[in-house]
Amino acid sequence: MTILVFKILLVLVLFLISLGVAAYSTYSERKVAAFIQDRLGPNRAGPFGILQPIADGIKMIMKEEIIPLTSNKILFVAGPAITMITALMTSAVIPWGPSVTIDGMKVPLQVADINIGILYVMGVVSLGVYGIMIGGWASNNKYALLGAVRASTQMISYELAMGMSIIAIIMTTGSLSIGDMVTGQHGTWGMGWNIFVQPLGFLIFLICAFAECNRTPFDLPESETELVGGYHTEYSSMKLGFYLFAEYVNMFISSAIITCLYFGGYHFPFMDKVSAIMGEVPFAILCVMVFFLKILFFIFFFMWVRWTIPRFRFDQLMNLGWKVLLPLSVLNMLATGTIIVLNS
Amino acid sequence: MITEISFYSLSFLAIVSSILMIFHKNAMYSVLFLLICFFSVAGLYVMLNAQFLGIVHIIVYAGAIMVLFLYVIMFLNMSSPITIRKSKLIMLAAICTGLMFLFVLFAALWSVPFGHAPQQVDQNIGLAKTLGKVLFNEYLIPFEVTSVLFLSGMIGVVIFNKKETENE
Amino acid sequence: MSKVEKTDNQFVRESIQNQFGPAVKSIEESYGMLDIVISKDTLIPVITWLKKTETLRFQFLTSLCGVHYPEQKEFEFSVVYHLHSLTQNIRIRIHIFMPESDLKVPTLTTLFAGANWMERETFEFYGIQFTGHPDLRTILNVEDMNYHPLRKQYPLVDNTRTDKDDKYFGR
Amino acid sequence: MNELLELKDQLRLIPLSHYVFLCLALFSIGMTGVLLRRNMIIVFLSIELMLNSVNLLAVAFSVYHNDPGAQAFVFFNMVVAAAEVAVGLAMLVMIYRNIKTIDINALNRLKW
Amino acid sequence: MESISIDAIQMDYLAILAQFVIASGFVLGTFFLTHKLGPKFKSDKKLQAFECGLESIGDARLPFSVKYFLAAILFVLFDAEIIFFYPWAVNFRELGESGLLKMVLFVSPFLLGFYYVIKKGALKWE
Amino acid sequence: MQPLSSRSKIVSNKTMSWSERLYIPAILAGLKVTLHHLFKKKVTVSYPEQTRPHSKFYRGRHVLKRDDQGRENCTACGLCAIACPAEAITMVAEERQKGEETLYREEKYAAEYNINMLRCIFCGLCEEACPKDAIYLTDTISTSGYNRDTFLYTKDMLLEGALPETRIDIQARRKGQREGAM
Amino acid sequence: MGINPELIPIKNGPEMYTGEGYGLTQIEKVIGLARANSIWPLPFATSCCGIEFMATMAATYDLGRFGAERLSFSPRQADLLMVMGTIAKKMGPVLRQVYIQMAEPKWVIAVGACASSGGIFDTYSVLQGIDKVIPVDVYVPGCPPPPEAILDGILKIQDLIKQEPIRRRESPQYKELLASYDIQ
Amino acid sequence: MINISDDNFHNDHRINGHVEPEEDIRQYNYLNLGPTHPATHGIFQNILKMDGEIIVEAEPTIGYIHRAFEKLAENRPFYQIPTITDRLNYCSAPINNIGWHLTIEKLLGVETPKRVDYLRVIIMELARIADHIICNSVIAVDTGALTGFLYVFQWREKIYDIYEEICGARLTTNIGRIGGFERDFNETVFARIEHFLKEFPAALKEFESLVMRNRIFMDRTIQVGGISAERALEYSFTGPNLRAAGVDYDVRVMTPYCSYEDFDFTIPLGSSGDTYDRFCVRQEEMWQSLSIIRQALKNLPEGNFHADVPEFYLPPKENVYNSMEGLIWHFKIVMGEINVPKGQVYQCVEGGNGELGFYLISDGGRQPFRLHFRRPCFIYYQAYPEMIQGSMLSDAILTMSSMNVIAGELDA
Ligand code: SF4
Ligand code: SF4
Ligand code: SF4
Repeated sequence: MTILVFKILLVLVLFLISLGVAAYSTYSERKVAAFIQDRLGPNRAGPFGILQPIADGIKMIMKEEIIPLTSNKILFVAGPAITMITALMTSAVIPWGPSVTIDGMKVPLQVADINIGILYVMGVVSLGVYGIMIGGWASNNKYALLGAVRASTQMISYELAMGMSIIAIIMTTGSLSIGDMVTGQHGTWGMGWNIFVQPLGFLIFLICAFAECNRTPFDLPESETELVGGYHTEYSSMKLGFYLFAEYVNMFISSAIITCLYFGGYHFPFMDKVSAIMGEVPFAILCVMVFFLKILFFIFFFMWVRWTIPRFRFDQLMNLGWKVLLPLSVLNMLATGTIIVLNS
Repeated sequence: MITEISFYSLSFLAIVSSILMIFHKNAMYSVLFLLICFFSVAGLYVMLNAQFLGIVHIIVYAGAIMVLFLYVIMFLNMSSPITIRKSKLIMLAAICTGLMFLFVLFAALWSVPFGHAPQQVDQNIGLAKTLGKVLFNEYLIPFEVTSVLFLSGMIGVVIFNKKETENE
Repeated sequence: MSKVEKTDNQFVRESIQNQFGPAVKSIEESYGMLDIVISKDTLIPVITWLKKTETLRFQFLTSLCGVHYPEQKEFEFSVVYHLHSLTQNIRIRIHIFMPESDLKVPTLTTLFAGANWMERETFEFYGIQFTGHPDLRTILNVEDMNYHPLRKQYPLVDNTRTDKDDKYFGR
Repeated sequence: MNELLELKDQLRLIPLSHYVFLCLALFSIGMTGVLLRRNMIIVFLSIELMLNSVNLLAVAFSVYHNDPGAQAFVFFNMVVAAAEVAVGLAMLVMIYRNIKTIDINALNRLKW
Repeated sequence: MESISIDAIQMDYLAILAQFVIASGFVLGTFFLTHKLGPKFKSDKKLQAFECGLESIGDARLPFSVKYFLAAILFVLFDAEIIFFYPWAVNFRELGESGLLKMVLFVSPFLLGFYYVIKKGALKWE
Repeated sequence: MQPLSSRSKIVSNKTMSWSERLYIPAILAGLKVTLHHLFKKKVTVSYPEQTRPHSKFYRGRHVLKRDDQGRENCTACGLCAIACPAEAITMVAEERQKGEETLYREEKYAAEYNINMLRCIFCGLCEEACPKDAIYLTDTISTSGYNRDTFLYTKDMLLEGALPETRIDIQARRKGQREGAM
Repeated sequence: MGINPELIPIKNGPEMYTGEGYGLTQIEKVIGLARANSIWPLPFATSCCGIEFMATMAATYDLGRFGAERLSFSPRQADLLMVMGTIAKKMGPVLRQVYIQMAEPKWVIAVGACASSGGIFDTYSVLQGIDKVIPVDVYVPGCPPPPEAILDGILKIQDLIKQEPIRRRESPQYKELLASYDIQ
Repeated sequence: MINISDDNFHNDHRINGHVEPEEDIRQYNYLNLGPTHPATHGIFQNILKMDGEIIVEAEPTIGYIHRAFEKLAENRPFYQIPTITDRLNYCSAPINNIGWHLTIEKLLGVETPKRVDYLRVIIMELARIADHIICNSVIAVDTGALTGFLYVFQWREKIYDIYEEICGARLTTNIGRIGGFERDFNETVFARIEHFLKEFPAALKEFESLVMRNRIFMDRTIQVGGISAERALEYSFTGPNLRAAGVDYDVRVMTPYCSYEDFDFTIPLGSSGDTYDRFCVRQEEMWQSLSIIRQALKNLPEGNFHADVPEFYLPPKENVYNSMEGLIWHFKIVMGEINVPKGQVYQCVEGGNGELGFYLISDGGRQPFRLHFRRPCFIYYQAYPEMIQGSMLSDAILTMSSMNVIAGELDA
């Protein structure tokens, strides 16, 4: 039972961390953008503008909520809710650190070490489409509908390549559990990261992650210059907030998953030696920190890319997804298979 | 305790949402209710320790098939709304038929002994690994044939689409 | 296209006079550009000829605008065409005049795609009707604008309107 | 606290017949939907529901009878259902675009 | 793969449930809060759909391109197909060479179909 | 179309080399550029704490000048109002009374002199038109406000202080103007 | 029908907020601060002033410092309608519609001579100031106003926001103000 | 008269003046792009009839900021007209300004000293750079690359600084006077120009490296919104848009003004008139402008900064204060009582967007009798529906921004 309590505690902590990281991602996005663009960025709300996300949050909560007359009210509310909930659900299967002993039992620092972890991620991600589709459709606005259709088509298209690129990882690991995948990357001195064996897979996965998060260069559905606000054109107050926020939560989770799948999760070089001289809990904390460092790097990378490159046109995006990434990922899978067979 | 609560609430959810699904006017809501129903069913799969099937169920049904339904609804958009309903009589008849069917089967199966839970349960039965083994050994032929099915599906879809554009 | 020798205003003047004779009401040169006045019936033939003739090739319609001369009775309105021969690098100006009672001019949209909006604008400003224009509507102002603002009798400011507060004006 | 039970105890708590009746109920609801509605989409959804109830039943039997084969069967069922829906909906859209309705009765009137 | 104790599994799903409850609680709570806190000022014009400051022309829910729909259909087909890969990948090491062969056999019609789809221009957006 | 001149050249190259086709090199090059800027000194001027120095000819808020003895220069000749394309200037002229010589330099003066700052387009034509060295634009920006009425700057608001310390220095501007013509 | 501008009271600056219940509670202050620091502008940039707005957004002046770099073109999401440039009569209804569709609380800033008063365009086709069709909170003079002036306008708006009582938008005075613009 | 009636909306299915058939309304999607759409940087509205993502037909509606320039010009004395022309194409106001002054100088027969010409060339080329900076960076923004915009915009800011030092304003500069400039360029101006010439190329390179050879950008722009040379001429295209289509028409070369014949520069050309061509042409024009400015600075003649025409050029203030003659001229000029010949002139300059023409009819009064602006934007924007037909929504937006339609110029 203590374990259950521990897990629920973990859920709570994770929930708060997700929100916190996402909130500060919005802030750092603005800061990174500003710095890349030779500007200062928000610096008036609190020292260095550190209270900016809080100000945004309060403002959003205090804003009038508008539900257009012609919209389907329930669905209109359901859209952002689904988006946000699915965004917050994915973190369950991510192993945040090595196991700790609780109640005499080795418990991984993971909400749910289910043996289908990666499929769980895929499942939840595939549900994310609903939030956008329903929201865009319910708005009864042309831009919103167009944005929603674009967004969902894009998301489902890149889901395919994403699923395919994961298969190569599953083949090497032989398990669907993310925990196993991470431990499988321990290698010598904690450096057996999958990125070294699966560079192509990583690239595909990375691109798909960008597309699934609707980030530049795949931010078409909400590209302002074309569709005003895309699928969330009609949304105001916290409903809009959730749509925007979910993007950042997704970014956080995507970074975590990329790290888990390809960058060894919480592993770091010479971790065995370190663990030998450290207590279990400090070591776990160190691992979690390493993990977060990697995640932060990817979040930064997401932003860095966003503020550098142009975005695709819809047809180009679809071509990339279907005609380049999908065949490439099949190829990657078969090549991985061949290599494994040849090696054994 | 938890087991019973989960089972009965999931079953309840499944039944209620599926009933709502067939009665709701708006097809969009029907899809969403069916979605809820599918989630409950997935929950039942998990309860049966068929985790892999449960998640596949979600990925395939919720993540793909239902999305497609949404597309269709958005696509057709009911610009001619389907307000015409069947006559009351036929509706009543339909419901009666359904109930009768349920009743008959219920009655027929009420006393059938389905046997008790086995003493020893293979806990690996629901795992992807087990399933894979079965799939790739015993069911290899159907497996390969599915591929052809998909191929024909693709061709069919493309042909439909072609007709479509030619008609325009 | 064969290279034609460079022509000058003189050449243009002569050839147009030779070609159309009396239809050309006057040709003057001011500030280095020929001002050709023709009657509006000959507009289309003249411009077609100017555009098509190999030695001239005025194939570029630089601009088209209307003018209102309220005190020139019977010739109150005028449409001015600036044509440009890119190959010869000569510009000419063609004027046509008409009385207020007969504001009909053949359209140039058949010759220059770009004339479309210019004519719409001229129509809107002066009320000159371009016969044969595919879509002669107001273009800049609200659709229910009921007068032609650039005619001289209308003031710049619409004095009947109420959205102006003289308190804020220096006058 | 022993609310967390092992699988076999769990299975003992919920008899197989409960699963059977649940599936039965779902199946009849699906059938009623097919009979009841004229909107082809809903009819389609009802069919999916029926398919699902069968799947659930198969899984239940497979677990209670310790046979992984049934699960492989369900697996096939699901993916084939996907193919079926894909083609079916493509047809449905085509029908809609031709006759501008998805009323199932309208099909009767059509001379194919 | 070692067998996991059942308790842990149940617990894992319970934890996921807990996460779901917390997440939806948060979301719905916030909605409720904004609903209560924000000013309300409704009028017909305000609640019209936004279309660049003009009134909307026609119904917003108009048919969009059949291409999107086609992509969705293909997605369903492919997604179902990918599902087959998972059990295969998990068992890959045991299946070895024959597994690879089986998969190649499975994939080839798939690729063939894919090639056909592309060839027929079903994924052409222009 | 035959070439019209001999100095043209085609500048758009639309064929992509294979490395350009790969997306990645160009993206990496872009990333390098942005990374470089990430650590560059920021160009932002933190207005209102910092201000950018305006040129001495900057055309901002107006000032009505006084002469060395603190008398108003303006003689209400109205040239500025005529020159103003926005018709932003109004004035009421009045004859100077006896005993007011210390206040007004010329025989006539502007009893009222209003500039509607909301209409003014800061074109500087009034400054140019003034024959009496009376109106200048300064290099301070004209501030915003909440009420349209407050933008009707009256003479008191425009006039510089009478004391020498409170004078607004437009000397540079005066000198700078047409220095070449001298 | 068109509104009769004579009936429109010219709004009296920030005093109108100080009238009822002056003295903000602590919560109101916090909310005011939050709102003031998270202004999402809707740039209604029609002409030249829009270019200066670009300059204000750009690196040298960086509107982002005030937390206002997130432009939102959908009126639902915007807090501040920045009207920059000439508003012709043809545009009037559009501007009004956009204003009406904005979610409360909303503020309006008229940037530049044209938006504020018509500027030099005292002509048959130009609206002589947008306060004829929508209420304006802050006017920024200039043609175009330099970025500093636009920032000054934003600062003024921030002051206004900080002072606004939380219930102002439901007060009868506010309703009256809107009603005077024929906006229910 | 003020028309804020609420039924002033364009709310039926109308394209090109005719109501769309019922069949089409069912089949196509009618999307309204603008007026307050982020892509319509200025304000214009497009009703797009779309089949999915493909644009079948488009109808632009313009006039949302119609300011009646031509009527206004008939009511303003000559020396106030620059305040109007500055607001035509506000991205490159000095070119308009100088263009107008060339027109009036032609009418008045004012000969400007070489130095004035050269200084004007410097200003105009700076303005051209400023204009192209906006256009090209906005293209980049519309493809999603915002950062490049902010990089080059800093340099626009530097151009503003130069203007400010010359005339005291940034955007709507009112920079010229009849016969020359208001004041001579001082040391700071030249220092700033030198600095600009030195540093800007690096920034421009950087901007190019962000987008120009990036495949995403190239894919977005190549074959998008193209127009053939023939059609472009039919539509009376000029400027970069015409050159992108492959016609080397440049007013600076064809009809040199302001001593442009003294400078050596090439006319950049595109091949098929698509968005990428337009982008490249503008990009190259900036390089050419830089070179022109360098040449002008190098060969800058000594001399006066204004023509010696006391009847049109305001006398120095000291003369006004101290000499009767100066005062009289001053009054005459400000009151607009100078003698203007009757006549008609047409003067064109190569504006940021193409041939910017001024057709001035003078009846000898203090105001123009008629002043018609040949506004390149207005003329070529009508080709827009044709250019985007059959392309996608995103293309339409890029086409629009790459045409650099300036609303002030479009709507007059
Ligand atoms: S400010 Fe100068 S121009 Fe204006 S009225 Fe006074 S003296 Fe005359
Ligand atoms: S600066 Fe120009 S607009 Fe302003 S008052 Fe002076 S002349 Fe009038
Ligand atoms: S105020 Fe001046 S700069 Fe601004 S839009 Fe009007 S004319 Fe242009």
